[in-house]
Amino acid sequence: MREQLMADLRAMWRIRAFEEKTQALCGSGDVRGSVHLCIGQEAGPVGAAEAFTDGDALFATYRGHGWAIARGVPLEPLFGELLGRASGVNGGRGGSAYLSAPEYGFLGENSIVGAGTPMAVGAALAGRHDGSSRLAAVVFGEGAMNQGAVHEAMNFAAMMALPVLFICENNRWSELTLTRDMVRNPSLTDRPKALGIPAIRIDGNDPATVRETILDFAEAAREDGGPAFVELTTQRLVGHYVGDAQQYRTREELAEDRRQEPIARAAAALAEAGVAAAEIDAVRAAAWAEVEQAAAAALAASPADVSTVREHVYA
Amino acid sequence: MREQLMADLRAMWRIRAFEEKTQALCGSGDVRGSVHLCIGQEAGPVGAAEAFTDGDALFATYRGHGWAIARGVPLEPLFGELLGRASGVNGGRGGSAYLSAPEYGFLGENSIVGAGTPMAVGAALAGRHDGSSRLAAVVFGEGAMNQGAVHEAMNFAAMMALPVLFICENNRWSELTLTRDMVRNPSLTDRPKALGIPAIRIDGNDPATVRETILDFAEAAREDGGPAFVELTTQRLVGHYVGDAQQYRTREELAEDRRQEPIARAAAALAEAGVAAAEIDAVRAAAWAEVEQAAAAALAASPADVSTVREHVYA
Amino acid sequence: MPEGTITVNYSGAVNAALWRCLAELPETLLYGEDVAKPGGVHGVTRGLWKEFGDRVFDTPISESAILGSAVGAAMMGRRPIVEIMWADFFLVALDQMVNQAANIRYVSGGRLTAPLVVRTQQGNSLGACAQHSQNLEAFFCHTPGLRVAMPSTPQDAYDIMVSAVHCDDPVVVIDNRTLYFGEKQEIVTDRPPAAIGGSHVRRTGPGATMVTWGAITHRVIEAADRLAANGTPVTVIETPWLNPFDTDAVLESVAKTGGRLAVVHEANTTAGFGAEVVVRAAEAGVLRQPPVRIGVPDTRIPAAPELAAALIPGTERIAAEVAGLVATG
Amino acid sequence: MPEGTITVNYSGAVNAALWRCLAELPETLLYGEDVAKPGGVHGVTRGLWKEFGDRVFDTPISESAILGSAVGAAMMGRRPIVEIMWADFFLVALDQMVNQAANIRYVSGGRLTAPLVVRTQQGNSLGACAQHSQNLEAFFCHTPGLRVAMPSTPQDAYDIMVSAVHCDDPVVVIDNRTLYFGEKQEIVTDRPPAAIGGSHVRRTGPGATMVTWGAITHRVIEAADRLAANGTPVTVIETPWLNPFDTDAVLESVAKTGGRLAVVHEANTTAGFGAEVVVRAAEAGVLRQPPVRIGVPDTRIPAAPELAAALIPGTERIAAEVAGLVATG
Ligand SMILES: Cc1ncc(C[n+]2csc(CCOP(=O)(O)OP(=O)(O)O)c2C)c(N)n1
Ligand SMILES: Cc1ncc(C[n+]2csc(CCOP(=O)(O)OP(=O)(O)O)c2C)c(N)n1
Ligand SMILES: [Mg+2]
Ligand SMILES: [Mg+2]
Repeated sequence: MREQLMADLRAMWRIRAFEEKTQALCGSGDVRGSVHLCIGQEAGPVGAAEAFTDGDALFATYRGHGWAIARGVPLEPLFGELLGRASGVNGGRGGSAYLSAPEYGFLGENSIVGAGTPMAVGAALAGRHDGSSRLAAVVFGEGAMNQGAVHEAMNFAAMMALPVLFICENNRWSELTLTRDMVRNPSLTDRPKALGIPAIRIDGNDPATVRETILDFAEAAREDGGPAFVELTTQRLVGHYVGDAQQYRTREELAEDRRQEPIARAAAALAEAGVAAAEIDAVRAAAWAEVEQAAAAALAASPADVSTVREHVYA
Repeated sequence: MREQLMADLRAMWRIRAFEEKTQALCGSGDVRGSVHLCIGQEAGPVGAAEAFTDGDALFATYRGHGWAIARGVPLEPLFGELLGRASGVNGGRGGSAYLSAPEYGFLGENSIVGAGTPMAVGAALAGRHDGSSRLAAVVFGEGAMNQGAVHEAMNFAAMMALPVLFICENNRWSELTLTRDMVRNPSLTDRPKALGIPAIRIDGNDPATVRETILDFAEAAREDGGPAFVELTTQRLVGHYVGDAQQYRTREELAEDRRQEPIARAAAALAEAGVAAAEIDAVRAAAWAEVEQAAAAALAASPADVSTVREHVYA
Repeated sequence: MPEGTITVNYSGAVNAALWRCLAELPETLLYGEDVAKPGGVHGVTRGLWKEFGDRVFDTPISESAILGSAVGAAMMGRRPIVEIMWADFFLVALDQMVNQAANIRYVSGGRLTAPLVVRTQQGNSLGACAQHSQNLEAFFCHTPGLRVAMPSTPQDAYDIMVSAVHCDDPVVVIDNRTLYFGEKQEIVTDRPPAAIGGSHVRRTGPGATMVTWGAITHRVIEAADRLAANGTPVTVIETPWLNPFDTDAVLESVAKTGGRLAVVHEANTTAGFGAEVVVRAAEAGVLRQPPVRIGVPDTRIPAAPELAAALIPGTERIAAEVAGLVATG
Repeated sequence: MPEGTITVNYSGAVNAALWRCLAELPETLLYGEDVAKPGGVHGVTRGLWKEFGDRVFDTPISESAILGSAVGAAMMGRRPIVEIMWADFFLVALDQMVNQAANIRYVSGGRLTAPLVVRTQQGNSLGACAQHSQNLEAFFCHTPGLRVAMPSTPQDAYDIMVSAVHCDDPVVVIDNRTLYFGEKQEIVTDRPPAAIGGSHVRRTGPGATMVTWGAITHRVIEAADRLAANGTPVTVIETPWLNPFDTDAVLESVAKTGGRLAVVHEANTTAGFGAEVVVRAAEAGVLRQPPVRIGVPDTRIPAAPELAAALIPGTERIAAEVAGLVATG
């Protein structure tokens, strides 16, 4: 447990530091454009990562940096992408909210709410015919549950018994609106269940719970086929986008969120288990060191290549 | 009961005769274009009709002749519409699959699967602000349950607690495909329930059951607000469209459907209750007489007015 | 500040127009994602929920339900004003505009109408991704039954919103978010609602006629000013209404400017509305020189600002291309 | 029947092309509403499910899921061929074409691709309602990243489908259901897949160049034959591919036919793809006379056949308008 939690803390801090550095790079004007951070939501990607193997396909949203990192995409080309560098995973064409790194099974973020869900179904469908039986996973927010495409995708996957993991990160907010005010029945797992999809709501701030659940579901999906739905309860500690003043949130809510957030919880659990404060802090420091180095390298790289800007529209 | 059932039989026969005459008019080439008949599904509109009052709004699908008739639209301008006559409810512009008669609270058919559902939500929303508290009802097939817009509309109505009746006519078929093969969980009422909408599946071939249920739900919706969902199990005795050879259906299925269909059942129940065969047959004859007269008048009317064909695109 | 005027930026102008419509027309409703309590993701609808209560409300992320319910409410006599946060998001629900709203009046022979307004904004802004950068006015212009406007100034933003809400047709009003927080200007707010349509002559000169709409108008005017400074003044016609489109004003001007026409928009060039404008001039026989179309070449929009800037027409490119046109014949 | 030919109607040609692609390319899939067991609502996909098993399947009425899953499967190396039963139904799911499929190659710099084919059919047929009558090719032509074709003959239906399936871009192939059961023709089926693009000269004559695509091509040819019979032969260029569009062939022909150009399509005139064709000629400076655009006037399509016939260009109207053009200059 201790080993695992230390590893999880390490993985979560890599994401956290990446996101905090990104926030700083927004502030300095180096990263331009809309950026959606996953600060506070790191336990999901970290816990889920182990369930994926080569050939699996993961689709995320604009809030997807953490999932890209968890899937193994190196930090420097991620920073490069955010910074609009030629060395970015998409040479600067994707940007923070629409990047992809297919070599790592990261099929991409998506800036259209819900749109990744049918695409993941298609990736699983492909796997049925290419001999891979790949697992496809798609991550989306709880607000996306009200988007028609998500309903269609879930039914399609259920009907075809395709191995698709629907991972719903419930951070309670749809941009500036509380999602619970936008539904009558707050139990979102009732929806996939109604379509015949096994569904569960779990503590999305505990990487161990996430790991166990997703591994189980992934295994089941690979064996029998058939989709599954996992709702991760979590919170974002920052605005919907960088620059969001969050006037819609109370101090109390944010304080409570800070108590729940996964890194503080993991650190506290480790301390309780007798890990020295210095050891815990070293994790943070190591993550930051790696992040700073990656960011510096990305900043030093050449800008996106304007000379090829018209290429790759067509085959 | 007997009085009511006689009245129901009368109402059902008006629809049946209208549809059979329409079928004949397709055969003779008088009605041109795609036509979707509701033969076998008459108990739904007949049973539901009483729940609606002036100011309520009903939206249907391309298979909506029966609902228009039940809502009170006279037969002659309906035939006129199908025949492309100037006297048609839409002067020939709507046709069989997209006609409307707002003066009767019939806000129209729709030829896009599911598209009427959010529109009905809007009609109920209007009623919240115009002092009418109108009930809005929308009819669609069970195949439409897999369309994203229907999911969005149900959630929207639930969240706003709007008085919308979602009426799902389950005739088992989505065009030429069995809907049960297109879902994993055949219990479609689980879907609205998951959204917090009370939902029930009832015998849609019994006008009394339909009446009772819809009246109850309509009353509840008017009083407390909030949508409700009623699934009517039924069957179409004919093809998806006129001309559909129905090679996808077995003889046994059609035979079973004929045993279930509402007019035969009502007639049998009346016979059992002691009503003379002649009296029962007179109902059919009267309906046919009315239909023939309406069709003849519509056939005699002048064709759609080509001189105004460019009008009414804009205000 | 004189009576009947206010000093506002573009966003304030839209807000004032919505305020006026909600106050004057009890049949209006205003809703969309984040528009009520939070006051809009761009702050445009701030304060309206507090003032007008439950006629202003937030919705789930359900564009089909937003647009479809607006259509239904409009059919029953309301005048809904709804927001699609980015024009790109129309694409999950275009059915309700093209198959539903656009048909209602025509198919019912005028017995039913759908007087709704959809507010949206579009175009590229610094670093925006390909799914948040498109210019889709041509889709709406190709849909008979819909009205379409793309204002570029606070006064037009105000006037067009008021006219749109009073209009009995479904109207799509397309802002550009880069305009929302521009400089404040004094605008007149006490005129009765104008009929929809019309255009503005922003610059005059015999060299050529430039036709444009939306945010890029400002670059076109800059380009025209450069050309004038170089001794070749041109005419700039801004057509904030694309439907109805002020064809007469364009044709007259082209005839007066040597049959030289340039059209500039931020949308992709191929099959953009610019093609329509050029063809109207060609059909009318007023072109004397090959026309110039300036738009985004047919690519997607990359996120890196340098890449996007290489594609989206800038002042320099516009001035250079039009200078070439003026030099002909 | 010579080796390598078959005698089929249009629908049979599409079926044969699909058969060939499914047989030759194991990475193909074919799915959509009613396409498998029932063989398609128009019977076009008959027999394919029996032959190819679970690579051919029926789907729920879920266009977003159909298109989106095709995009996802294509990203992972499949070549899905999916059906949208009527082009009008694209509008509930256009996001997956415009915001997703069209962006994938460009944004990933070619690391990801989306080689899918969407089969659909469009246009008016006798008595069809306004929601089943639209011609939406301009929407796709205005979306860089998508390829678009509209065949009108069995041979083209066959060739274009084969080329589309082999093409590494997302391709929309738009049929017209009134063509499905036309007369049988002998078509060649043993040629290797051709590159996408190209056009056909269907008639030649110096009077004018008529450019057209899709089902209305047959009316245009009829009109040209009437004109020829009246002593004014014209050139007819059919451009079954709209993207890539054979601009060179059009420009050359316009230059050879006195700078007289007429474009004919069934889509609404305003902002239709016809505007694009005219502008390309205007930009190239080959127009010598005001061009003629023939399309549906900007209305919706009414169901009554007499009403629709008053709007959709018929042979007579086409011949008359082009006769007027030929008479100029
Ligand atoms: C179809 C569509 N509608 C609206 C938006 C604007 N939008 C972007 S993020 C967002 C909120 C999404 O909330 P949720 O799904 O909970 O994800 P979170 O941002 O909380 O991770 C909205 C409304 C969009 N991008 N796409
Ligand atoms: C968005 C959309 N997709 C597909 C169609 C084609 N279509 C028309 S009716 C139909 C089947 C509908 O089945 P169901 O909802 O059960 O209604 P029923 O016809 O049985 O009354 C389909 C697929 C359509 N009209 N609209
Ligand atoms: Mg959220
Ligand atoms: Mg059905």
